[in-house]
Amino acid sequence: MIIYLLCFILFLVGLYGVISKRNLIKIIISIAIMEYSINLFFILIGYVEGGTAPIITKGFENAKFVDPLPQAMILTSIVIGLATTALLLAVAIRIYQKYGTFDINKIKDLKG
Amino acid sequence: MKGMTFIVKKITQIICPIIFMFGLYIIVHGHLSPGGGFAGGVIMAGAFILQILANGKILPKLRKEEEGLEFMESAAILGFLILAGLGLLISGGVVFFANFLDKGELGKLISGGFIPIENIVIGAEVCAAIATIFIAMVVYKDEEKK
Amino acid sequence: MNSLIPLFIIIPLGSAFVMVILGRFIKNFNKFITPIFMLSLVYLTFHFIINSEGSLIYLVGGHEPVGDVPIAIYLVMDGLTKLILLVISLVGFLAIFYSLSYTKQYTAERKFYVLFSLMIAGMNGVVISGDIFNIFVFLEIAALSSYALIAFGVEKHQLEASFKYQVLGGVASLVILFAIGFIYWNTGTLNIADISRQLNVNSNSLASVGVFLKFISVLLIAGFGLKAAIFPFHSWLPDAHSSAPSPISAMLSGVLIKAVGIYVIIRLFFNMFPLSYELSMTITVLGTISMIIGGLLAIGQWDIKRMLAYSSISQIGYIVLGLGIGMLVLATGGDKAVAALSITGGLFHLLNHSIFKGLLFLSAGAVEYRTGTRDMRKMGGLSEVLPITSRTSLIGSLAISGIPPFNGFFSKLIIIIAAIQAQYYVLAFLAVIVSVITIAYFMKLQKYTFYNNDGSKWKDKKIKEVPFSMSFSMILLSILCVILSLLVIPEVRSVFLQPAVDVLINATDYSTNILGI
Amino acid sequence: MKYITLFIIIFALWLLMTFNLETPNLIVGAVVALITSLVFGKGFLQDSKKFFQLQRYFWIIVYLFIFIWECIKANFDVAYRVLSPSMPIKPGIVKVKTSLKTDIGKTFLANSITMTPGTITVDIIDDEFYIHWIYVSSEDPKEYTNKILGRFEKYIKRIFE
Repeated sequence: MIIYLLCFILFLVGLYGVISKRNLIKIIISIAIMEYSINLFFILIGYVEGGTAPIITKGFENAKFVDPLPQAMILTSIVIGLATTALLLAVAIRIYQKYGTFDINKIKDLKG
Repeated sequence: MKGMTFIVKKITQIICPIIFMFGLYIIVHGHLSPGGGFAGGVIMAGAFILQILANGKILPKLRKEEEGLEFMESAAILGFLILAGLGLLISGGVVFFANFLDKGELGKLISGGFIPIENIVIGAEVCAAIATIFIAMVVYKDEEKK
Repeated sequence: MNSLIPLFIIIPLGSAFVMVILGRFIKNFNKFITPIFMLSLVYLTFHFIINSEGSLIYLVGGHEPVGDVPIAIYLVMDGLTKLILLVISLVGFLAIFYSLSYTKQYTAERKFYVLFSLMIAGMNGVVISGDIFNIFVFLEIAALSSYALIAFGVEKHQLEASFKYQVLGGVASLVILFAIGFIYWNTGTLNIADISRQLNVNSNSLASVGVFLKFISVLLIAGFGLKAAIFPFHSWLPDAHSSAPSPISAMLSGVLIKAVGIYVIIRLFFNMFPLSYELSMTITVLGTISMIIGGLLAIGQWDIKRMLAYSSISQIGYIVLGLGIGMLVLATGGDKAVAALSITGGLFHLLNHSIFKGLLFLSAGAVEYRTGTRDMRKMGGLSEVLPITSRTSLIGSLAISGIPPFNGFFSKLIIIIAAIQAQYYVLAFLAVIVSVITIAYFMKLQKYTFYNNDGSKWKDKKIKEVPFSMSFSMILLSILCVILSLLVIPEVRSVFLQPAVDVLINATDYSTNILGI
Repeated sequence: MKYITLFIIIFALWLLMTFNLETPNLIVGAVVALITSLVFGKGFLQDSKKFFQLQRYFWIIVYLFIFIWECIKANFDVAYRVLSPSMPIKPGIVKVKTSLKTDIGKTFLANSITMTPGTITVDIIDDEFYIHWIYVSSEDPKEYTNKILGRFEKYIKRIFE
């Protein structure tokens, strides 16, 4: 149980970073931390005590496997995370070109 | 972008084909062992990225390469869609993503129906996508200097 | 018939990547192909609405269920799905037709159409999928392409708005993924119908499920509420929707927040979770607050698109209010006819809002296209030089403020009547008040933009009416504003709205229909 | 020529990795090697015909033994310097001139120097190595050049030139 809690705490660490950090790159890193905590959570869900990797090989047709579905989901989620992070970084670079800073206190033309 | 010293270049020349080959190995054995299209594609893209980082490239050539990779990426996705769509026609029942090829024998390299083919297509797509992302960032940085 | 369902995803997705390849060699290929495939989607949707009944199911990969455990990915086409698909394809077609002229100002014109097709594919996927994880995947496809589209002009404000939206949207997606993890942990399945069955069967036997259920519901409301811009999560919407290119604003405000926000909320909370009083109350209250806050904030705006964006928050509040009252009535075991009326109102308003908000954003885009400004204080007298835009914008404003011959009047009326019948007099009163506020700020918009002076300032600058493709879309949407009020006639309603309402009223039938148990 | 060399190397590595001589595996391996050599052949080592001169492999084996022996010696030397209480170190950067001509030879020489404990190649400018040394034992260029490079240089020359 404690490991699930640690996982949740990691999620909250990321959320804290998103809320409190003032640097665009740090915000992106915080989002990545949140993502990893959720990936970890999914892998924990699928874990079976003493299970092996869910690949059927010769001679191990009936071995005890961990649940493969969360792993498949996490693979998808990693791909999505890659795309999100890449787009975020691209926009951050463009913002840096326009505003000349990564500080969100100075990037606030839109208000209200 | 500028390249690095000739030590890095020489080592890159030797190591890049091996990394690339390892990526292909992961993709081809995707249905037999951990890994598959995504993991192998990332490794293959790593070989390209290493080469660009070590040797450096001028901006116009990078742009050209980016376009080519974009093309390859879209073609790979289309290939994937066509493979999935072939299931509609070949399987008899109108089923998207039907595994219409012979499943083969467990544990052999040629087995699993069309899953290895899809793995290869996904590998090409992921490799192209990640290399595109990298090159796009480099292009941004080079544009900024001007 | 069933085999046509995946076409809703294949067509936009396939044409997006064909466009990347062929658009490079053939000039204007993208401009040519996008309206055509959108038109084919409109045709397909009407085909399904008219010719099919009940819920159609499609198993991807053809994997039949083992015992009573579904293992394939399910694509589900029922009344609610058809309604949202209609909204997506109709507004999408008109928006893309509009952008044929509008996108001439961008250098990377080709990529606009590619991203647009990807967004359509994502939204269609969200609506069609009967599998909660696939909903997440398609939601991310739609969201990613919308982030890129908002930043399409790569100007200061667009980038800033896009970044803001990306951070908030990213957090929302992760919260949703977290909730999906909890659901899978507890039920061991991802199929919405199967989850619903498991929750209904096991709700009493497992003590922990009740607590988990509340936790999951809160996570899901937070996640999808952020995508739908319901009150405490609305802060990204005015920036994002006002900075985007105008056809994209129309798509975002008119369709995206409904397809990936409202639709998923109602699908999950009606058909997946057992209805509960607390949750319905939460949703209703959030809807009411966003209705009021959005209206009040809209009055003070001077930026024309920003005002429309705040108005979107307010109108989304109306939709959620209608659906929430229906949920409350169903949860407390009240009269089903009242619930049906209320839900009809909510869904009707959803349909209407996508039409007139699309129209208003397109008109605002036309004004911006010709004058180059979004500030209402610098406008005035534009009705002289932009007659068509002025008329269509007036029709849109009248419709959204609820003036009788137009569609907005009827949907608001139905919601208010339903609130009175369900004896939520306060909510009915608030809805009326906000309606008055709506009239106020749209009068302000009309006055400062199109009237107020003789427009000689604009005549000197030789401003002409907008090109054909733009005015065509606006005219068609304003005609739709009138036509849709025909939906109050029971015969018409039974074709378009009633199937959707039935899906929500008989909430537990969803899982039995799909699993066939 | 470069392409064929690369093809053979990759194919051999593939066979070592899969360790399987069935026909499908051979075909897939050949295709993989073909793709790899087509993509990376252009940038591969220039003078790749040296791969087919068998006497070089003999010198590689000899060099390996020499290198391991030097490594062990240097290990003990550094361990002594670390463990002894008085810390007899005298760090400094020395400039060493090499007679190797090819880039690949210089690369391997630099790597060999870096891998032996106590010395690190900091930079190479043309044919001069800048080496950080834990105990600069003499100030005379001839002497320290011999001490650092002399052990490896002649073998590397035989292998790569």
